[in-house]
Amino acid sequence: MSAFTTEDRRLLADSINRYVDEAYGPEHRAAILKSDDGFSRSDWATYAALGWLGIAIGEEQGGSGGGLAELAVLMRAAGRGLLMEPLLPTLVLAAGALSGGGNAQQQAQWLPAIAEGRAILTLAQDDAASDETPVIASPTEGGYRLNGRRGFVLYGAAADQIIVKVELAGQVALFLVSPTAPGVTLAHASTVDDRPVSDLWLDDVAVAATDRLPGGDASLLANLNEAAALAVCAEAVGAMEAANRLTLDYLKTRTQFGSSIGSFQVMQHRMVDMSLAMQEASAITWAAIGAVTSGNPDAALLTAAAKARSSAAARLVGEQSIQLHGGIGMTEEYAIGHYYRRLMLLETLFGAAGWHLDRLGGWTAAGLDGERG
Amino acid sequence: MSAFTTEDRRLLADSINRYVDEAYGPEHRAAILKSDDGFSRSDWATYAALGWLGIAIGEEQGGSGGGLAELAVLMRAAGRGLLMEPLLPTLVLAAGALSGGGNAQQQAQWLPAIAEGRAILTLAQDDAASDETPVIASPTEGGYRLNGRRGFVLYGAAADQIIVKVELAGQVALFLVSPTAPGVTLAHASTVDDRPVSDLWLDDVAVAATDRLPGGDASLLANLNEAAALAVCAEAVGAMEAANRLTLDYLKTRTQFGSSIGSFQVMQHRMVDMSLAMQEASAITWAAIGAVTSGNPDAALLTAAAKARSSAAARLVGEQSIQLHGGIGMTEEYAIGHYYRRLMLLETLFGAAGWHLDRLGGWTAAGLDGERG
Amino acid sequence: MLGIDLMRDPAIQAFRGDVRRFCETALPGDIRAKVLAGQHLEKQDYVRWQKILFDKGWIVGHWPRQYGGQDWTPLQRAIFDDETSKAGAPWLTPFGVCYAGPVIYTFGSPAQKDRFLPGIRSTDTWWCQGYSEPGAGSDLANIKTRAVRDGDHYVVNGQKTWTTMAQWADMMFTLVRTSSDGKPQNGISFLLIDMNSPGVTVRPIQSIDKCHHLNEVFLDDVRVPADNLVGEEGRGWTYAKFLLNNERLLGAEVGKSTRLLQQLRQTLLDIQNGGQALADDPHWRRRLGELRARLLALEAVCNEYLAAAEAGSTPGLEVSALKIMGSELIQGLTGAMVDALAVKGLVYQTPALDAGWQAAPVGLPQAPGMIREHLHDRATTIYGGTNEIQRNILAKAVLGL
Amino acid sequence: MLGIDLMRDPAIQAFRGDVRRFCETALPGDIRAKVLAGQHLEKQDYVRWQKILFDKGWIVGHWPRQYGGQDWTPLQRAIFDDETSKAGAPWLTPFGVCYAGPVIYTFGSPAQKDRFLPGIRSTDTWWCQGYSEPGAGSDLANIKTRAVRDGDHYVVNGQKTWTTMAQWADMMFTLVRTSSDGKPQNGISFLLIDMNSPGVTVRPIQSIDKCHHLNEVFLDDVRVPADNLVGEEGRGWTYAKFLLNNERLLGAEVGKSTRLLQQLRQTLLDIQNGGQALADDPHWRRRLGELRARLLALEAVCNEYLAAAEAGSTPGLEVSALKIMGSELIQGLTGAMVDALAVKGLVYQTPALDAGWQAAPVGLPQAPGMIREHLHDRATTIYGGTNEIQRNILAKAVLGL
Repeated sequence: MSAFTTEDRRLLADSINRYVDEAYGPEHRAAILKSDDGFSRSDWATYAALGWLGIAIGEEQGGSGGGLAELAVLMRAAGRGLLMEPLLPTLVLAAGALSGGGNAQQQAQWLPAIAEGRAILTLAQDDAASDETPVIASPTEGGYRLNGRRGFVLYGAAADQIIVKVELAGQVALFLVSPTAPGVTLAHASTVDDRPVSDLWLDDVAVAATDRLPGGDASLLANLNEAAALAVCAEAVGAMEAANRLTLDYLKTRTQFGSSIGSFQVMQHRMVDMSLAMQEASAITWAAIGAVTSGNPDAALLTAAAKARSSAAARLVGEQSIQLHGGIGMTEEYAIGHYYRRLMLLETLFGAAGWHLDRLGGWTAAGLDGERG
Repeated sequence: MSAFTTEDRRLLADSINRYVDEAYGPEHRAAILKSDDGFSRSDWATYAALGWLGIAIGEEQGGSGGGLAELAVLMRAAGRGLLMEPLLPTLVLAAGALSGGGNAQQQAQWLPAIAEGRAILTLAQDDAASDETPVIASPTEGGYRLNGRRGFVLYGAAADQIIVKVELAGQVALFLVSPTAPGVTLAHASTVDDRPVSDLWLDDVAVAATDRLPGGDASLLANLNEAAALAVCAEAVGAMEAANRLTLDYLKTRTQFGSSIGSFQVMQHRMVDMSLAMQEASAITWAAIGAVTSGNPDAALLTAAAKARSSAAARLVGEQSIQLHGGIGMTEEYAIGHYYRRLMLLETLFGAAGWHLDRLGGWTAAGLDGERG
Repeated sequence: MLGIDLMRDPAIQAFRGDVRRFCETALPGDIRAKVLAGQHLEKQDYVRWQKILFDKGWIVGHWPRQYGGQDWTPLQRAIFDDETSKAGAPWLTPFGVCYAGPVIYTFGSPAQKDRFLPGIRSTDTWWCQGYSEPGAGSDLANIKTRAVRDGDHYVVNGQKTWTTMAQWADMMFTLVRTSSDGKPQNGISFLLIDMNSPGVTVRPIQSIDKCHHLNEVFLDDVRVPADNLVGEEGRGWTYAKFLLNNERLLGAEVGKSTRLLQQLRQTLLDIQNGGQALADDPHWRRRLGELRARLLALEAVCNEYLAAAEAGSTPGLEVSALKIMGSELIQGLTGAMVDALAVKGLVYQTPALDAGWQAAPVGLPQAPGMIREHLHDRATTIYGGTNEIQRNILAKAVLGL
Repeated sequence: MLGIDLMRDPAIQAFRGDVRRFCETALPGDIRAKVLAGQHLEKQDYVRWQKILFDKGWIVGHWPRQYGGQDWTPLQRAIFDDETSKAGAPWLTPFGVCYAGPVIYTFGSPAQKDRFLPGIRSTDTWWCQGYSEPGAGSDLANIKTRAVRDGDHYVVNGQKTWTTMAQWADMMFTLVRTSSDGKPQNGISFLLIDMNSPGVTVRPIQSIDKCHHLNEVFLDDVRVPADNLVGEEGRGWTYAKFLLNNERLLGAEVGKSTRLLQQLRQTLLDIQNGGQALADDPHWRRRLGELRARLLALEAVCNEYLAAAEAGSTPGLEVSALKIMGSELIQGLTGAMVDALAVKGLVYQTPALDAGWQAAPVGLPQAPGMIREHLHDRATTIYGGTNEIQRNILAKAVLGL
């Protein structure tokens, strides 16, 4: 159960949104995009100071004991303000893996460090570039050797530790790996929405048995990925809210052929559809988060529906935001293209629409009941 | 090669369209729908007299030696006027089977009779209600016994002969079966667009060896079904042209909120999309017919594309025709609902869009070249 | 409170369970079978079910207690609608209990309440709605039917259309024009007309599903007692809008879509093609998932509105969203059904729509009911203000465009 | 003659074969590789290829012979465009050979023809198009850049935007306002501006694909010789429309879509997911089929227009259909590419867009070029009149609404 009340969450949202509006404007963000890190360590320190980084970390580890609902509030604001910081990999994935699967020593070492902004962690899981070559852990004296490759490691360049999903005797296991360990190679690039991302090679990397997360099994990972999918939905909802707001403002102010372009019925209906899509994505996302948080048996169904619908909405809102802006929407200087590219990425993270729909279709074919109380 | 020139085809189209406009109006059609036959034997006689029924039958059999292109001209007009007569089963399927697979005696017996309007034939092929129970032909002395069931036999109630697809020693064969033969049972109903249709049961039906179409094999049937798919596309194009015309007229004349509803931009763009869909379906249908007629190696590709695109267009045009009409579009008295229901059926005949797209996708995955000269 | 939390509130769950169990035991099997098969319901089928609900005290559960209701909240009403629809109950014909009744108890005179409410509650009086006219579909301000005061009567002339079930109706509530001055909306009054009055002619309209739900109603010098005017002359538009607001929260028809999804699922399991059930085809599976996702999302949107209503806020024009999403989902579901049937040919055997019909089906036995539903439901994006008009409303009232 | 018959005409097939074979041998491999990888092309890449075409006599094949062309029919021109696009040739930058050239040889003075046409043919002069302005995207009648006559010069002040490749341009043809009287269209003139003139400032616009194709062009007291006015003052709008008509038959970009489909197909074969190529996934197969069907249908529509043009009819505004269908197909194709890449994560490694770049790719090697194409092609439904405007045109001019 979350330590937060509904009112707490509202205050949290207000405070993050205020930060985004006042301190994370376009110029600030443009400077971050040009920086080597690709995100802002000073903003990260501020988030820590404001308590956001510990929002879903237990109080005994220096956090404030929230959970997915509070992370979602944060992610929604991150979408709204197009924040560049590693909230998803560090707070949702890595802290989630440690909270759910780490031992006391691992938690004590890393969770306070995350909450205080002293450590950035990420998770390298299903290989993004070649699922034919998983990372294999082979036992050695007192530890293991890791070999293999993982792609699409978000914020790999900044990570103090990388939690790597490996195959150990045919089972899933998670290991803490230092990026500076011998045998670790990282190659860096950016995602389509400008986030740092890396490919990771592990070549006979020696890890100790104590680097293994004892609870890091397939079921933990499934839960993490469900939570991450919803965090991404929440971020998409925030980005759609902002994109719709920008587009609506543009429709009201831009004139062409002697009228505001928002006076054209086709533009009006398009904007209505964008608004409905966002509304639907928001409702199902929050319903799914509520279900996960309260242990509702519908949680998996609702999560799949949330990711599928918010992905569909993200596509519609992203594409039509550009279209309704016309030429100005194609420029890097204007914000709407950044929302578009962020929505492009969010659509695909933790399962694109089709993947979730196929699961949902399979469950539905098997039976409609059982998900209601 | 067709005995028709382009000019011949134009004249044919003009003459059929004139007939449709002048002699096949809504009241005439309403009376036909109320009749027991569900189509008009007197119109059928007129079509024979005007030479339309023999349009694709060889000159030596009393026809005028045309082919698929001429049939398509006829079918397009049939779609335009929502003709109720059994053009598709008799002219395209049955006459096609006889011309391509019948022996001289069978051709002499039935093709002139079709051309002169004296015989209505239909084809009972892949079982429409249960592909688990094919019709099996078992050899007897001097002939065969047929057992099994076929569904969705168009105009079965009016057929003088039914050409039945059977399985004979594991191969496809076609037999002429009289509906009055002992062991034949037919149950009659209507399609969604009011065409007569039947289920056919064959219970130890005795047929002679001479009732078999010697050339009636799987390859003939595949060609027939390709031709029929394009005939259906042509009919759909005609129905879309008429539905679009009716809808456009309605948009121009109906006023609401003080303006013609066609002055609303959303209605305008919808109508544009309906018009584009029709234009696209028409172009690809005629391209495919040209390719089939000239033996172009792209014929199968173009046919699949034609049926897929015209099915998609039929759905858009049909649904939006009703929507743009509003309440009046929901009434049986007004023609647009009849176009909608006809388009619903045509969409599904000889492969709905998905079936053709899957084939086209498979061919495309296998290679893009080879279909161009 | 989030909608999903609200739905798991024990009191709410208990109410839902009560309705569900009641439907299981009290809904006559023959009526349920007709509904699920998409067969014709007779007037008596509707009346029988509505009287069962009346006996239970639920037919007007959403009315205030002083008028015989249960003071249900919007959420309770939505749950009632949801569960009865899913159970295969007939459509709760709204003309009396949802439309005429609330207008009468809100704006009518004490005499009107005494005279009309009992028959509405018991379904002894069948009502129909006289709004639409040939020249005014979604544009109600353009109403032309005139009511001219003549002593203690109004003399009404004009024509109404799309009048659902008028052939069974004892009474019709109408919007009529009593003045041509000022804004068109201001000359409209709300008048109750006895369908047995001289000068009332009902002409059936067959719809594209080959069924008869709709009618034209001709009004030729119909003399209507002035006592049948509800509220004030010229305020009919206001009352009609009040009524619309009342109904908007049910616009999504989640219960109906749930029933359709159940039927689609069963159909996909039942129809075999190429040796496998359609439900095992990857394309059908994804499409089923897509429809399920849309339904879950629509429920989530509804629950947010209901949670807000439960917290005391009155829904505004933004609720047009529910009409748009709900009607488009219904069409998505019936379209999928028809596509599933099409694998075996679209046979529309209309005699099979009569419950007494006994002959063997031609084609798939599910086809007639599903095709009928599909054809009928083309109207869901038209009636009650087309979806184009709903989008205009949202653009203007919610987005400020 | 049906389009498909026309396409199988031996002379037409021979011409297509000539172009295809020429591309196979004459198109430099390094340029082709850059195009197919979606990498940046330098000005010199374009110039090199255009000079190869010039040497062959094909760069202005669609021009009349008297101006150095080949009198190609619209069909020949379409085939040329189709085959060069499919072969992976660079975009034939149209500003000189398709836009400025035809206006000059049609409406220009003999001196203008002598002065400008040779440089256009040889690509020794690089042209850009100064139409759009910040306040006038698709609404060209609203142009505000003013040209005021001052002796034998015009003094031009204003701002152009979305000016593709202006950073490389020697000359810009512009629409400028020379009068504010009467209808806005009637005050517009067609003026040729030397980009090296004092007062011309080019400011790059980075687009959402992180590339620099577009520019703003500021014109501050730029003195332009009156000799650079094409045709008559106030007739610029007419010349611009002539030019649009000229280009409409190529609006479908069939060749480009064919190339994109080839690339998509290869990508689906190359990307493995869950142990199988995407091309073997039923959903991808259907989607590939759908895109193929749309491409075949678009070709059929184009061929009908080309057959009509070949038979002597001048296409009218109905050709907006080609722009709509073509641009939406391109977006369908690039969208599918990105969805295919997304299985492995959307890494957009922009340094890999430089041909000289050598490091190992992060993520899929196809990703940078395809993501770039996708982002860039969001503009296909915007430039040249948005698709909304194209639909307005069709509604008005073709449907009479």
